[in-house]
Parts: sequence; structure tokens; C-alpha cells
Amino acid sequence: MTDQAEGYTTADGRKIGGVVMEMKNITLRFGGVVAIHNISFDIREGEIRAIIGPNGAGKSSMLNVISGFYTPSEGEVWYKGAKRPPMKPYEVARQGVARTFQNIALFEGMSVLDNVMTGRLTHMKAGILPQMIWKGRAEAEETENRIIAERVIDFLEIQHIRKTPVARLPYGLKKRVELARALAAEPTILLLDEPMAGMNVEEKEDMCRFILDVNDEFGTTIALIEHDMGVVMDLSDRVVVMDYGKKIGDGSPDEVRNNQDVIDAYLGVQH
Amino acid sequence: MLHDIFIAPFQDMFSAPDFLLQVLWEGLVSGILYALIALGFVLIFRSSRIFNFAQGIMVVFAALTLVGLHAMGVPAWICVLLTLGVMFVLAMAIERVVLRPLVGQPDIILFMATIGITLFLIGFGEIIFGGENKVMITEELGIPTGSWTLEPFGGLLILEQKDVTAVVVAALLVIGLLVFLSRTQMGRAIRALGDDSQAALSVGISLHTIWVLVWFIAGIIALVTGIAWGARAGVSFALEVIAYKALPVLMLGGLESIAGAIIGGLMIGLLEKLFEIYWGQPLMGGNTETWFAFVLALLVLLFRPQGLFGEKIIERV
Amino acid sequence: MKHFTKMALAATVAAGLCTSAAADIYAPNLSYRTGPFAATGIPLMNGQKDYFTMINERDGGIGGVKIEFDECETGYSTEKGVECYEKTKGRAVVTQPWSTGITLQVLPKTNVDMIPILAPGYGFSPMADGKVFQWAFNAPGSYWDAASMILKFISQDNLDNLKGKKIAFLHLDHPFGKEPLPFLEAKAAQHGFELLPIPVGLKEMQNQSAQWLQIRRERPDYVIMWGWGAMNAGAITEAVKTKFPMENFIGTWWSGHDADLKIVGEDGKGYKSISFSRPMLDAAIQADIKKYVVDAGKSQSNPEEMSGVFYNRGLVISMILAEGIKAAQDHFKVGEINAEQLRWGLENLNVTEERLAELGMTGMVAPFKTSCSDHTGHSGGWVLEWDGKAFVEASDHLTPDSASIQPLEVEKAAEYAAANAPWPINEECK
Amino acid sequence: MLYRTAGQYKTSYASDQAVFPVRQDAILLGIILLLAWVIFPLTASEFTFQTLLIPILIYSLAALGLNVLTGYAGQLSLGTAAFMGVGAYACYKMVTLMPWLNPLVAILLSGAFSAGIGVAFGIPSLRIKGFYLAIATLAAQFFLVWLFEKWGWLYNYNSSGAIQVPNLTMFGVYVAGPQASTIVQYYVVLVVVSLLTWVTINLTRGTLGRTWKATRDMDFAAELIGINLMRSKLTAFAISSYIVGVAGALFVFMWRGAAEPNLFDIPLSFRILFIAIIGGLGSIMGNYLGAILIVGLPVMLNTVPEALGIHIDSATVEHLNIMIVGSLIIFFLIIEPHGLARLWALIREKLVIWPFPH
Repeated sequence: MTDQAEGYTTADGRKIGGVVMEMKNITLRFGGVVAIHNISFDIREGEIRAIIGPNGAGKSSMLNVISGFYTPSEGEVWYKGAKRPPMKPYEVARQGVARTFQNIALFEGMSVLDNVMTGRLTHMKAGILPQMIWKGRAEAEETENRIIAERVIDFLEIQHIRKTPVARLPYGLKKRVELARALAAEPTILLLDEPMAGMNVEEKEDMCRFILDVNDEFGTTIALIEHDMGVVMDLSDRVVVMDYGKKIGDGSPDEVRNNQDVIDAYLGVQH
Repeated sequence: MLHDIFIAPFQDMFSAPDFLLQVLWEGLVSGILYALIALGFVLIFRSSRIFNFAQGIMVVFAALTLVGLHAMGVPAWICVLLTLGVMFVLAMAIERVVLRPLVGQPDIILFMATIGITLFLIGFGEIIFGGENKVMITEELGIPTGSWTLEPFGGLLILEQKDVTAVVVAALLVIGLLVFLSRTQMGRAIRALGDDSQAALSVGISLHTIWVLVWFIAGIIALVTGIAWGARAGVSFALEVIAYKALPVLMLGGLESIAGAIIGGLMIGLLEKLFEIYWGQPLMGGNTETWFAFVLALLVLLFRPQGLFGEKIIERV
Repeated sequence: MKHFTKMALAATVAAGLCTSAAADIYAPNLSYRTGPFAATGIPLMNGQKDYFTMINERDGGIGGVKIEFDECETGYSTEKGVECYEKTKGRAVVTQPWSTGITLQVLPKTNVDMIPILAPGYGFSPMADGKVFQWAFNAPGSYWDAASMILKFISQDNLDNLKGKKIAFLHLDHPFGKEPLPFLEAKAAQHGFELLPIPVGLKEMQNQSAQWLQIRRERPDYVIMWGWGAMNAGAITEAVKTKFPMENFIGTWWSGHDADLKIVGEDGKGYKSISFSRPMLDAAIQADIKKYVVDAGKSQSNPEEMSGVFYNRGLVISMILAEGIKAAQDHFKVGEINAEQLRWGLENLNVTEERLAELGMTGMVAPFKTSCSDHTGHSGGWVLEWDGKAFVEASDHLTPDSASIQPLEVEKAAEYAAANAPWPINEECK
Repeated sequence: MLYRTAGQYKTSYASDQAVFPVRQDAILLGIILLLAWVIFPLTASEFTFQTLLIPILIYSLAALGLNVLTGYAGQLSLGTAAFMGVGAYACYKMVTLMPWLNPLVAILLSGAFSAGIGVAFGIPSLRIKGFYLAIATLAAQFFLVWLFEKWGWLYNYNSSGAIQVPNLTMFGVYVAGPQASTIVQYYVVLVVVSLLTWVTINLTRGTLGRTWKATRDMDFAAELIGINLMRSKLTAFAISSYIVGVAGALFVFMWRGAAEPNLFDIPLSFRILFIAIIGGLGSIMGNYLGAILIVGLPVMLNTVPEALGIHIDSATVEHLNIMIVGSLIIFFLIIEPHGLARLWALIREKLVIWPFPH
């Protein structure tokens, strides 16, 4: 691999920066069950990082550790060069980590626009009084953030359903709205939990394009979990492979593809 | 002050153990009745995810029907059968008119619907049976009305025979119910529904049949509760309020646990009586039974959100 | 358009009804035939209603004017009661609120709306002070009267006999139940007996095991009960259960309902209740009620209920209102009296032995008279005892200790007026 | 044609964010306000004020408070009446301890007390969810009512245990107590209700509203996108309880005139819950529609048959009323679980495209 401090240049010539997040010897237990066993890896600025593995490998648990939903039993999470103290998930989100969910977790009772606007909540600072009278900061903020939300909506091509309640949308669009909500937060790291699960080929292609565009346009660092090997290999810059809670491979798609452990554990069984 | 809270009540208990026994007995009898109502809730919740607020009014309605039929000159035991018939028709009507059109709605909607049923039955019952207090046909049903006076520790312990009967009948009912749930195909279907509705359907019994059945069983429980409680203090719409006591029982025991309902009911019956007699009345002006059970359940849930009998919940995304 | 015509027609019909009704005296009753208190309410309401039906049928009303006796259902709910008050006050000459809670609520409004409240035997005891409560009447007796007579009875007319005794006061946790507390507390302090108030919550009425365990533990010499609705039956069954000596258990006049005692039957033998009224089944009025109301199919009651204490008390209560109307008619020389005139009538009631005989109600209530300063009349009453089947008389005519009640009435009335300032006082009344 | 929206273009986000983006809605609101502020006061009788107008406004406000908690933040509460009680008793204590206090200020301050207690009883919501939380709110319901009965200081050791509203003046006019005229009380209620409704509209359409709705719809997702659930739930409890408390103070001071503890018992809680649900959870207007129905129905049942010359026994009317309310609840839940507000929205949608179906 490449040198640790300075980053590397990808095959298509993109410049990848230093480490934004580093997982150091993470172990996660539920009662007696060990979901993650002593895993370490890093995520670099601007890259697309994938975590793959068969069912029950602990990928989702790992994503939950990154987003702060689970606190690791052992090990440390380093973020932007500092050790992350134990914190609530919302504090992690406010540090710039946004995510989507494997089983869509949109706010079904709200419109698409409102859902995207919830992504902006971490940036809204108006006190309760101005909110009550809809004046001053509250009113200004509403418009400023609306502009950002609308930009994301335009970017993901969902303008036409802006005012539709999300409950009425088809699956593929819901996935896209969820991505919009996460993007609206303008995150440092964007976590995608199986962004293409349950999609048809066309929808998958769309989603791929959006992920690459996001990375390209906004320079957002992306970490994703995905089942679909083909897609992952095309998309990502580096891949972590997990099996039974352990890390069995880490490197560029090509390196991983040729790793014998990975072939045995995952690729061989999967297809 | 500390003495009054931590020492005096226990001194009281030990200085008059016969009285303590009486308190525990009274608590046990109320506890049994709370448990019965809670059981009705649990059965319905397990099979249809409905938090049935109408369980309390069903108790009143069953008891009123029984007494009302008897007032019309029908022999007591025929009344019981006819009342069971009425409860069955009620179960069918509720399934048909209320539940079926509301399938798949959010929990809170179904909960509200049962409040609607409650109001309807209050109005309907009062039009048919009138609002006045009625006497439960205790003797006619062959329930003994005397009392046994025991003298433990040289004191006095009064056991009402109808309370003893209530305890025995309740125990039999619970045993019968458990046998039904574990030994019959229907029963297994109901239990399975609590865990997985697909599994239940695979037994080959339609959901609608199961619902009617479950509401009918809840009706039977209501009738037994109504007879037992009515024998204590007459039958009137004021009975409805005892249904509220089943709610903290559900919090402690869990909405889906049959064992939880029974143990929770007994616990609350005993503890609220002990608290009222030894702490509530001397220190707080009495009447603490209105809230004690709720506050207790709340405190327990604060420290064990899964309830007393639930397993620790692991949240997943 | 067709629809509209229909509506207009209905409106005209309704208007027509109203104008024809205006020739009557409108005396609404805030009744409760529903809810947890219906059991005790229904016989009273039936008695009240039957009395006026009889008056209308037999005499064509009072002074030639029919009485429109109408019920507005409250379910003993204060909220509904106020709604009924607002609804009826436009035409009504009187408010019969039928619950201490509703009485307290409408009490200040009557001063502004100028409608008399008639609350026979209930409501706020200081209403006796007619100078302060110009519009409120609780003849023939207040709760403090009842409490006073009970104490007199159990002490054999000498309250000092109660010294060192313990009296439990089992009461509904509601304005009604708390009403006699100030009087009882004053007496306890004065005569050296211990008063143990035991409240029964509205939700605990039917399950009083905690209260009766307390009674068993405290071993009071007497239990005085201020119960209503389902609470009475609950208390009496528990008393039987805990083997509390029935002869030491005595209730207020709203705790003496036959049906409540029938639940325990023989076991309730010895239970007593104070009463300002007595059922007199051979009184002349009974025949008229039967003839004009029951036989005409206009009664909602039944023979069993009609022989009971509460139904007959209902008759007495309506008689008091009827006498007030008559007094006003005689004084103002008009048939259709208004609310203000009725106020005068109620303030000048004079129910004598002779008058009771004329009415065919001899012995059903003791004679009493009201005045501008005394809105209660303090008729006194009797102790009724349950003999296993019915209530029978167990004492001579008792009178309350007015000498000690009156100062307390004046004091509490003044407190009330101060708290509700500005409050008009009838200065003319001496 | 009435509701044609064609031709109404939005040129800025601010105008799109307005409360009524469609002009006809604004006109409709104008008509309603005109009715409430001018026409009703000029025409209504004392009876109408006392049995319809004032209670409808007060019940709407209480339901609005509950709706913030249950409809917007998704926390089911069965203890609304107890928090109304806190507001009423707080107001009573304030005006009796500080008779110089402006009654309107006292009413608005009394909500602060119920907000405080609401937050205390809201803390369990951080650990307990769904029906368990609903039952937990019953702990507040029963405990507080018990406290109103037992704590003599609250009712100034009044022998009856009830609180009686004294005569209170504001700028020389009686606004509360027996001397106050109904129309003055109506305007006080209207001012407070309008003010709080406006504030609630602003809160629910902005940042806080989205925070609550996110908490309601999917709490874990809300937390993972950066919402502090504790703050979200507790602000909902605080603001809801504040509104409910003010409604309670109005209830006693502007309408009932006196109150005993059991007034704030569970039937009142349920009535407010009915209003909120029949009106529509998560809607502002629904509270008013629900209150009109629930308050108006018994009055209608009592007066309409009589006006038509049909005499129904008053007890029977009461029984029928209970039955009808019960049936209506079931009926509306089946027809439109989202309440009258949604029903109106559907009608409006139809009207927008009427008379052309596309």
C-alpha cells in the first residue's frame, strides 16, 4: 500500500488525503456473543471505502460503531487526529458523520423536502424564542438551509417529488431521498448501509452514479457496506473484508480480489 | 421522620401479625382480580397487538348482563350460559364491526377504537340495565357467603368464603387457560400468533376466527372477574375503574407475558395494600392506592425498561 | 329549499312550544340518573318528579299555574351541572344543583344571575347565613345539623360523654364528604374526643378494604359515614365483612338508602342513618300519588322504591319548593312568579304541623321555618335504623345544636364573602 | 373553481414557506377570524358562549397541547387533565398570594409550572416507549390528582377542598370570578388561544417541529442524523405541558369558576385525547374541528330533538350521547384514521382540481 501520512493517488488520478477516521483494535460484544473481534482500519479523506463480508460478518455492527450507535467494548475510534470519547450517536452526527440505513429509515410522516431539511438540523442554531415568533434568526435560517436542501434535491434529481409524503414513494426513490437527507448535512464522512440492496439494475446504476458524483463534486469521504461485489469493486478505492467478526483482508479492490482468505471465505461461497 | 418511614411500619407489622396476615390476604384477593383483568389484556394483545382498553367495561357488562337476566326471572345457571352467549356475540360484533375494518392501522388507532367500544358499552349498558347499583346473585350461583374466622397468633383473621371461592375459581381459570393454550390446536395458534403471525396462519385457522375466540375468552375472564368483584361490592358502572389497576400490572409483567400478568397482579395487589396500610395511611393521608401501583411500575421501568420479566433488549438498526 | 322550509317550520313549532310553556313556572332539576351515583340519585329524582306530577294533575299546578318540572342530566359531574345551569337559567325560577360540587360552582353565579339555589339537606352549610348567601337555601337542614345530631345521638345528648373516645369519619373524598369536617373538628377539640377522618377516593368507592383495615387497626368507638352513591354499599359490605359492630356505625342522611342495605340484608341490622325525613306509607299524600301519578302511568318508580327512605325524601324536597312557590304567589299576588319572587318565598317558608297535615305529609318532615337570616330552618330529624328489611325509626325527634353551629356558619360565611369580594351582603336583614 | 391554485406562483422560498401558500386558505382563515372576533361576540347568547364558544376554544387549546406531544413528538400521554390541573392550581395560588398580579399574566405564567412538572414526568420517556409510556403518564395523572386532594396549601385549606375563582380585574374590568361578564371572558380566552396557536404553528413548521416529527417517525434514525432525543422529547413535554397548563388555567378561571380535584381526573384526559385523535394527530386545525364535534355533539343532542318537539328523557339523552361519541370514534377511525383534519385536506384536494378531475 501507500504511505500513511500523505495519502495516495487513485488509478483514475484522484488525490486521496490523510486519515480522517481510524478504528483501532475494535471489539464489540453482546452478552457472550462477539460481533466484532479486534479490527483495525482507517478511512482517508476523499476516498470511497467499502466494508464487505458475508451475512453475519459484522459489517453492520461495524457501521454502527462508526456512527456511534454502538459503543465498542474494547478499542478506540480516532477521528480527525483525536481519540473520540464515548459519545451519543447524535454527537457523532454533529461532528460530521452522516449515514443511510439498510432498511430505509425515513420519516414517513413528512414530505421529501422536510426529510431533507432534517438533514440540516445539525446546522440550525436559532433559539426557541425566535422560532416561536418566526422572526430573526429562525426565519433567516429557514431560507438559508432551504437553499442548501434544494441544491441537494436538484443534485439527486428529486425536485418533482419535493412535496410528496415519503410514505407514498417507491423503494428506489426512498433510497435516494435517504441519501439526500444524509448529504444535506454536508458530512465529513458519509456512511452508506447497503445503498443498493433490493434495487433493480437500472436503479443500481443510478445510485452508483450518484455515489461517484457525490464523491467527485463535494469531495465527500464515503464508507459503504455492500453485498453486490461487482458494484463494490467498481466503486471503491479500498476495501475491508470481514468474516465472522474478524478482518480477513484490506486493500485496493485488486489486492482483495486476489487474497486467498477472501476468496475462500467470501467470494467462493457467495456465487 | 426516618423512624416513621423505616422502622415504625415494621414494628407495626410484627406487633400485630394477625393484622398483617389480614392485610396480605386482602392484597392477595385484589391482586388475583387485577391479574385476571391483566390476563384479558395480555391475551388480546398477544393475538392482535391491540391494547384493549375495553376490558374493564367488559367486566361490568358481563356482570350486568348476568344480574339483569336473573332479574327477569331466568334461573341463575342459565343466566351464566346466556351471559356467555352474549359475550360471544359481543366478541363477534367487535371483530366484525371494529377490528376487521381497522386491520393494519397503527397501534394507537386500535387503542382508540377500544376506547370507543368502552364508551359505547357504557351508554348501551346504562340504557338497557339502568345505572343503579345491583346486587350480585352470589347465593343463587351457589357461592358461599359466610366467612371463616381464624385466630393465628392469638389474633383475628377473617376469610370471606366468597373471596376464597374467587381465588380458587381464578386459579382454576388460569390453569384451564394454560392447558387450553398449550394442549389444543386453537390454543397453540393463539400462542404462536404472539410470536409470529405467519406461523399461526400456517396452522390453518383464520385470523378472524382466532380474534373472535380471543375476545370471547377475554369475555369469559371478564365474567368471572365481574362475579368475583360484584360479590364484594355490588355491580355498577363504578366497577369500571378497577380496570385501570390492570395497567401497571401490564407494565411490570409485560404486555405479552401470561406469567407476568399473574405474578405482576399479585405483586401489585399485595404491595399497594401494604404500602397503604403501613405508610400511606399513617404518613400521607391515605388513598395512596390510586397511584401507588403506577408509580411503582414507573420506577421499576426506569431501571428495567424491559419490565420485570422481559429480556434485555438489543436495539438494531 | 325544501329542506330549509322544513327547518323553518320546525323552528316555528319550537317557538310555539316555548311560548306555550312560558305560562308555566319552569323548575328544572339537575338530576343524575347515570353514572356511579345514579343508584342513590334515581329514587330521589323519582320522588321529586312524582310530587310535581301529582300537583299538576290533582290541583292543576300551584295557584292555578302549572309547574314545568324538567330534568337536566348531570351524571353528578360538576361540568355537566354547570352546563345544565347555563342552559336552564334563562327561564328557570330555581336551581336544584343536586351535588355539593355543582352547588359550590353555581353559588357565586346566582348572585349575578339572581336565581335562587335550593339544595335541601346538602350544599355548603354556611349557606344558612342568609345575609351573606341571599340566593342559596338548604332547608330543612345542613350537613352541620346532621353531624351535630349524630354526635348528640351517640353521646346520649351530652357530648362530654364522648371524651376520650375515638370516632372515625369515613367520607367521600369530594366537597360533599369534606363539608362537615370543620364542625366535627371544632367539636372534637371542644369535647375531647379523637376524630379520625378516613377519606374514600372516588375510584375506591367499591373497594374500601384499605379503609376498613384502617378502621380495624384503629378500633374506633364509632364510625360516622358521609357516603354517597356506590360508596354506601361498599362501606356497608366491608363493615359486615370486618365484623364492625353495626350499632356503632351511623351515616348521614344520604347514606340511608334501602337498596344499599338490602345487599347485606340481615347482616346490616343495627346500622343507623340520621334523616330529616321519614317515609310515612300511610300518609294521605301516598294515596294521591298513587291515584294521579302511578295509576296514570306517569311514574318511573316502582312499589319497592316508593316505600323507601329516598323516594319519600324526594317528595319532601319537592314539597319545600312547592311551598316556596306558594308563599311567593300569596305574597306578590301573582301566579307566574319569577326567580326573585321565589327567593322571597323560600326565605319566608313556614312549614307548620298544620300545613303538613293539609298537605297530607304529617310526620314526613319536622316543622320548620326560614327567615332572611336563616336559610336552613334547622328542622332537625330522626335516627333511622336498619332492621334487616327496612329502615325504622330509632330515636325521638332530634334537633341540632344550633347555638354552636350558628357562630361557625357566620364565621365561614364571612370568610367566603371575603374571598369572593366584592360580595353583596343583605344589610337590611337583621 | 373555488380552490383553483393555478396562476399562484411562488417566487421565493420564503413565500413558499408561508403558513398559507394558497390564497383561498388565507381567505378562509380571514372569514373564521372575522367570525370569532366580531360576528360571534355580536350575536351569540350567554348560553352559546358558556356551552359552546368558550369551552370549544379551551378544549381546542388543551388538545393542541396534547397534539404537540402526541401528534408531533409521538409520545402518547393519558395524563393531560392532571397537567391542566397543575396550571389551574398554580394560577389559583398566584392570584391568591399576589392579588395585584395581572390575571392574564398569571394565566400565562401558570403554564410554566405545568411545563416544569411535565418535564419531570417526561423523563421516563427517555427509557420507556409506546404503550408503556402511556401507562407511565397515568402515574402522573393519578398521583397529581391525589396531590390536589391531599395538599391543603394548594387550595388554601378551604374546607370543601375545592378552589373558587375570586373576582379579578384587569384595567378596571372584571375578567374572572362571578362578576366577570361572559363576553370579556370570551375575549380573554380568544386572545390567549390565538396567541398560543400562532406560536405553535411557528414551532411546528420550523426546526423544532421537524425535530419532533423525526423523533416521532423513527427515533433511532433521528438520533443518528444528529437529533438529541432527550432534548427533543423534553422540549415537547415542556411546550405541550405549558399549553395544557394554560388551557387548565383558562378552563377554571375563564369558564368553570371553581374546581375540585377530581375534575382533573381521567375522563377529562380522555375527552381531550378524543378531540386530538378525532381532529387529527399532527394537525393544528384538527384540534378545533375535534373540539367542535366533541363539545357540540351533546349540546346538539340536548337541544335539537327538543326544538323539533320530540321529548327525550334527559338521562336517555346522556346515555345516547355516550353511545354516539363511542360510535363516532370508531366510525372516524375506520373512515379516516388521521381525523377530521385529513378529511378536510382530502376535500380541499378535490376542490383544488374541481371541476376538472385532472
